[in-house]
Amino acid sequence: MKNKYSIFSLFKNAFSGHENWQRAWRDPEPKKEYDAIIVGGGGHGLATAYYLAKKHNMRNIAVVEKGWIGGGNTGRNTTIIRSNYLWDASAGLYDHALKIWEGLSQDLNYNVMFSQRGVMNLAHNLQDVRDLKRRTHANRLNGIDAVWLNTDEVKKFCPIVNTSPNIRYPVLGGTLQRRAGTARHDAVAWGYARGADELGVDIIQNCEVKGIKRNGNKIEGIETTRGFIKSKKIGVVAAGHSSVIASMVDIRLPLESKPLQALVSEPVKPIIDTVVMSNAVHAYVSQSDKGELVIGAGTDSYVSYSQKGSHDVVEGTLKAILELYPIFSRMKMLRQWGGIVDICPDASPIISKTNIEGLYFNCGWGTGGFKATPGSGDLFAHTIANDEPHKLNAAFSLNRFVSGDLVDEHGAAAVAH
Amino acid sequence: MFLINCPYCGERDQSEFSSGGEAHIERPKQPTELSDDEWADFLFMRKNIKGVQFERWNHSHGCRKWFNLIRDTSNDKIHGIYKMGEKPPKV
Amino acid sequence: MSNFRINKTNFVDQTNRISFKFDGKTFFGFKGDTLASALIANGIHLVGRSFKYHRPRGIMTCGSEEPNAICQINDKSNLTEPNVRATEIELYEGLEANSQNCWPNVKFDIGGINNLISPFIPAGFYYKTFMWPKSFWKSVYEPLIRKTAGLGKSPIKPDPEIYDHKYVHCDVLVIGGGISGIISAKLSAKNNLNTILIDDKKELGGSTIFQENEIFKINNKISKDWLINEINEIKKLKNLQIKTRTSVAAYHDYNYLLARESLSDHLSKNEKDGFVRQRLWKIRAKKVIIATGAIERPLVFNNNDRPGILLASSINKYLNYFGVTCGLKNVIFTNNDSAYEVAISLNKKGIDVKIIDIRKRSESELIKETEKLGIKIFWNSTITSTFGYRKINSIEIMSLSEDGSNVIGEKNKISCDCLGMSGGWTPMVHMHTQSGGKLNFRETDQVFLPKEFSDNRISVGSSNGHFELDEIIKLTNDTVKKFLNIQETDLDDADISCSKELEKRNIWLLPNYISIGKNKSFIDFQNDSTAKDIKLAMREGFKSIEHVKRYTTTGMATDQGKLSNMHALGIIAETAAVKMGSLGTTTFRPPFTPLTFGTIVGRSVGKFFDIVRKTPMHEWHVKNNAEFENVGQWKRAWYYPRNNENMHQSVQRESKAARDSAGILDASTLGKIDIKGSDATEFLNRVYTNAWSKLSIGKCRYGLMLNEDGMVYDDGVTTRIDENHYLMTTTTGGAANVLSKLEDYLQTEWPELDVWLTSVTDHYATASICGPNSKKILKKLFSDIEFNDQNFPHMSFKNAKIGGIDCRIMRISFTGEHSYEINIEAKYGNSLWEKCIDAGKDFNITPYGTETMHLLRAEKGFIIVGQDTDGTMTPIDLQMDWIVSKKKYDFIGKRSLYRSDTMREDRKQLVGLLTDKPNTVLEEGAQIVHEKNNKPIEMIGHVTSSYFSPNLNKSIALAVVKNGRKLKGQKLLVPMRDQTINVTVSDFIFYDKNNERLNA
Amino acid sequence: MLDIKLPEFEKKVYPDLELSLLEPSYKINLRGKNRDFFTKAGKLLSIMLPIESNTSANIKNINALWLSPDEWLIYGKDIDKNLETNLNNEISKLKYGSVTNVSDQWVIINFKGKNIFEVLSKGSPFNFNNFKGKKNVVVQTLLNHVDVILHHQEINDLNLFVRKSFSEHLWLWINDSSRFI
Repeated sequence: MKNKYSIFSLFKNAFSGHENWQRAWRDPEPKKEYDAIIVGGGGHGLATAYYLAKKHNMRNIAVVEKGWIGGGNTGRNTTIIRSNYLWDASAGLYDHALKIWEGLSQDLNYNVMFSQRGVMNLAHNLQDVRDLKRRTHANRLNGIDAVWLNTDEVKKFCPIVNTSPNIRYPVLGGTLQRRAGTARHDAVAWGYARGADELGVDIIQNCEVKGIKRNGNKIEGIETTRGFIKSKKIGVVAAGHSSVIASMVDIRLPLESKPLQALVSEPVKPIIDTVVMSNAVHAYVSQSDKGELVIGAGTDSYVSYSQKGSHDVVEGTLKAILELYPIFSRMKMLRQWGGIVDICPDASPIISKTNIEGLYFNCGWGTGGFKATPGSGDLFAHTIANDEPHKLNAAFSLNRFVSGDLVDEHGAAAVAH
Repeated sequence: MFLINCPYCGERDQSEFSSGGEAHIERPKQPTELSDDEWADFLFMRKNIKGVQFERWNHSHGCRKWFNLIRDTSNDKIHGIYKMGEKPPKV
Repeated sequence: MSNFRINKTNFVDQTNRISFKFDGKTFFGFKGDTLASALIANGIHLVGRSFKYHRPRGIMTCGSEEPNAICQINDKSNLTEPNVRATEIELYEGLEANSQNCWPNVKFDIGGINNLISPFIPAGFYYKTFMWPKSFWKSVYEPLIRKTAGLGKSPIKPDPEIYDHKYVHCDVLVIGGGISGIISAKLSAKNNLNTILIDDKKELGGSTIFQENEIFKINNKISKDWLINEINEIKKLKNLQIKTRTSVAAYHDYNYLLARESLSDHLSKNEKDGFVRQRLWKIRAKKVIIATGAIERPLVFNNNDRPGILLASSINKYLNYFGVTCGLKNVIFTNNDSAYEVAISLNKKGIDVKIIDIRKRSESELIKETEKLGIKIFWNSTITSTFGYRKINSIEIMSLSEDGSNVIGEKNKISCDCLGMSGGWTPMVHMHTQSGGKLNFRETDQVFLPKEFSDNRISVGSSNGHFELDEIIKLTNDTVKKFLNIQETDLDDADISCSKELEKRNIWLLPNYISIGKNKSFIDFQNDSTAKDIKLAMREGFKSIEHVKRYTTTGMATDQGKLSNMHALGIIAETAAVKMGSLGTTTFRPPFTPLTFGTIVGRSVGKFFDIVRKTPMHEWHVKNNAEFENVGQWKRAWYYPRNNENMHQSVQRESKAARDSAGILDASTLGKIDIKGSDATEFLNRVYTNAWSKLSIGKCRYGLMLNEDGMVYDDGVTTRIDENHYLMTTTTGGAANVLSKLEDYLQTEWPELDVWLTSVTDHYATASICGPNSKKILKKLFSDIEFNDQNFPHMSFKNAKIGGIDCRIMRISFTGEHSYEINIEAKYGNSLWEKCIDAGKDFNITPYGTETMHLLRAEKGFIIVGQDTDGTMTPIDLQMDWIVSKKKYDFIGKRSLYRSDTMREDRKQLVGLLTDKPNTVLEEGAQIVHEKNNKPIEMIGHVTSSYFSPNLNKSIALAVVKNGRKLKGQKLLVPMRDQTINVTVSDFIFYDKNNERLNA
Repeated sequence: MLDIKLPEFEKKVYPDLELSLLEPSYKINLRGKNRDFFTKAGKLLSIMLPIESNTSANIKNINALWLSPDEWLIYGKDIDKNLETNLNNEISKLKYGSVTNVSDQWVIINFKGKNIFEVLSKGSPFNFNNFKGKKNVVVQTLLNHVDVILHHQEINDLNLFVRKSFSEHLWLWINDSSRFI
């Protein structure tokens, strides 16, 4: 049994110079066989393992990660969490996640610093207004908190936004979801890892999948850099690398992996206490608990696994930032980085069985996967455990690309990211 | 920013070009003969290769010509360029 | 206040006195000083507080690696800037700087309390607590945490200064103006290569330029004198551009580099007027030579963070470059020879200095000289603690055990007012790794070095791990010769003398008798992470360097770990007893030093944020009081308020006039594509859903374009001008994309088609005149044309002349009124427009904007792609079955219309909605339901367009509704926040169903 | 009569740089690839269309710019209107290619002086190092994110083509950038 984290445990350990803390998770050797293996030790993968163990009582499972857990998009995103999506299916999925976020720190006994400081989406042209209002109405009827703000209300809610009518694309209003916000991305991976480990899940880092063994239409296990591991169920949660894993069983997915960049400024005293996103003037910004402005840039248009993007994207993003926040002109970019995001044609994810028995895919989260982490893990765990999707992820099957029943979140009013 | 050697205009900055995704996915000549799965395959399914990929680029802010480019998507190194309709060079 | 300026140098102009303020107090320095050197000259070391524990901190370095001395400059002015390094600010008259992260002031800081409770707030403590009670997180804990956030303050006023961008292309770029950079640049430029040499300091020369020790000689000149001579020579080379005060921020693929040139930050307010502040150079180099040098390492021991503790080499620079001594009683703590140069310098200037060396003994020339000068050296010793709150006043030292894992013998206290530490040197491999280069680890002195050179990128000098003068010169010369294939150079037989380091000993975490849990050995000074934190992280199972870094925040401060990353790695390696080389490094991410947002954005601010596209009639609209709508990058007249009408009133007036008599719209923004070639007709058959073969010359036809996924993509009217000549119009927003999409199909899928596309969007101005009197107006304008329905029927066109100028008249209508569009060369657009207005005077011709256009077309049930469609609507959904040819074998998107989902009968379909209360206007975007009491409530569609129609005198709306085709006449609900609106599904053509007005 | 309305760009002088409007001017877009096309075009223009990429040919008042292997821009200050008619009859009508009047599609801004490329380099990623020293060279590239065609007709004398609707914005940008070369 792990020692519980609390103010008291902190005090107790203080007197021993913090030399008696336990490992947050073990570093086990892979077993010969597991009841299920999750490929990918990001937030989604670790959450999947955690819920498989916790809710479906599967304890003999492993998470295999080619690098270090949380080292992919989990540790590279701008940590925005919201559920104000347009279509019922998406709203259901993301709000399911948001509800779990609201109790996650307590459930994991790990403070993921989920901060419900609100997310505001700005409208800059008449079609933006129509689209965002449409989305707000849909959210309201779906029981998701979302309100429309006129320009003055936008200014009131976030005074540093440039709401002058004289800018190139004036702010015509916006939507606000108060329950939305941010969380500490690393803590999410570490919290789930610690929780899963405690339930007996083996977290195996530096273990890259090299091949998938199948017998006819049945999965038999995975070849890894640490040997062959047997399992009848494989759940792939490899984000940008999903297509690479899929190619091991000659599956092609409706995905393109593209560079997504983000950056932070030097830390400054609190200046913006919410998350502001803009689609037309493409920029979104929040401020971390450390004081850094966290700024999300866009994706490049070409496929790349290099974890680098083009400078024009960063320049374009900061251009937009200075249009909306001229006071940031003398702030400095401290660090810039790139991730690899797997994007579906309809900008919605895939949480689905495949036509191979025992092989499941959770991918296509594009630029917005972090917010869904708990929900994605929970629903994927359900799909794997029951070999059947949960009603909340039924719409996100691979088959929708054949039938044409897409969940088109960018054709509609979805905000990029 | 890549430096791309347009087969018509020569070496130019990436910002003059736009990417057209995976190359050699020919539009079916007789779409109506295809099953829904085959059509979905053409429409949506991609190799999305990590490694050497054949892709389409357009010199959209230059001569507006489309051409093919061979790029290693794991490090963005360009290994070759050839015109539409030409056989890809060996890499 | 005692003056520590003890030395005259060529780099500081001691005749040019400058006054500045620090924490509100006025001080004096000289031209050539940095803020840091000026403060030290005034005896000020305490300049800031650390991030977490608020410990007093002093100036520690003299460069961009400075972790402590960061301040807010020119606070409260619109030129303020947070987190600026005192070591990089060139002093100018009137500079005001303040220490950060302390309250009420840097000497007495309440936050200092954190230092006392530090045992309770180890690395990552916040992950372990602040969870109960749940509600407290939002109300109590997080606000508390956020209070502590940040260092300096964000500016709150807009930035008055100008930032510029410039692209530059060169054969060779040399990064770093130290000795190896200067050698490289000279070789390159003399070899007729167009070369750029960049250095971040205000002049070239690196650290050699103030190197006075006689042991280091090149061709019998003291290295300093030799270098000064070289600098003077390269300044004469014509194909060498030298950029000082310029720092390379990022090294991207394909040798694309970004460098920030600082043009006026060193000038006082009145001097800088009119100057560009910073210029971002976007550099494309065929070859790059990295000569970025190395950074000295601190040593990690208990209380190694007090003010007065500096890097040894920095003490040297302050002394010999700025002429300032950091202390009067100095101690140098080192594990290598380089620090002995510092001791010798101090001693020769008559300043007291002692040396503590963790090595057992060494006999190098430098050391011999040191001993000759009678400088006391404590061999095989380490510092176990330091004392002094606001400045160091003494240290405690002990001897090291044989293997260095422990301390032994007596504690020995030494008083001092300055401690210089040198843990060896770290090559600056940032540029190499940013460009994708890999690293090797060198065991002997524990450094990471460039593993391989590519044929367009090398590293030289100490950034390539060469620390001895002879190596630097010989190897730089050889490598560059090979790189640029140069045959011989005058350095080939240079005669170089220098001291050679003979002994090495490195201990990443120096031992202590105080347990690691209880001492404070800092690694990341700004973020306050200590050796203890690293060990805690590892104990908790964080093994990867990235994990440790993130858990302890080591290396994530504004210095990006320049001083801490190696020590973190070293301690991890020592603790886990693995080879350091096997751990790999953390990734060095751009920028090398923080880059101002303004610099990255350049001139693309304010009016240059984005392009503004204007039509030929734009000025007329402005003169006539138009409000404008942004449509893509276009400015379109939105409505024309008269004597302070609001939009609604204007639109009601405009749309009434258009139906009752005549209205005129500027339609110039519509995309226009000229299509020529023998296969033009076949081409249209393939790109549009409807058939074109039967369209006769002189006729127009409406076309709908799909994506391959079957969803509506664009629409517009296309006119057959001639046998093989069509003019296609597209939506304003879609113009560019449609053209490139069509080009794509032509070039890649249908190369066999003989079709040529040319954009003529900007070539033509388009005036659209509609209304019952439009015909009369056109008659006045074109007396020679018969405007009767036989000669000029709806959906046809004529070539015409007006005032001798060719133009085209299309009789087409987007309003449902009898209507004409006149296309004329743009230069005549404004004149044509004014003629139309004149001709229309008697008919009260009324200019109307996009809003009225939207209303009129909605009355008529015409869709707007992008407003009534959203990428999920097929033509069938729009009830436009008539436009989808059943006969045609194929067209773009056809196959997708026959998928199981697209064939569903109950898809969302376009309908009309009438509110039961005719005056209630629905909100566009409002959702539609059958029944609002079921939970979950089922949304069956939404309102896409909605207006109050003055012509029908009631509210009308277009909507997409599930199974809408079958719901005509049914009652539905539109639940708003405050009320629920009752509506009835109707036909979506509200006005003139039988097109009587069109053909009138 | 209809009046001509041109962009109101009055001549501007900066250190070693002179900017002026070169309108109205006549512009024709030519598309084609077969032999007949080249011979016809050559005959009517009395110059061979340049086939070397990024080059131009000119005779008297007519310039022919290479835009792509099958596209050329013909322009000149005072070209006889019959040229277009003839090209149309001999090329378009006979299906050898296409001829399109684009006189008002583009606005020409003329640059003169040693600092031309200093200004262009502020907004264009194109490498002018060799271009600078050559006459009769052409490049299609971006300037401050706007599509432009640059025709370096004589050393330090260059015509910039920008789409009419973008021209006012780009003119402002060019003048702004010329302030601090």
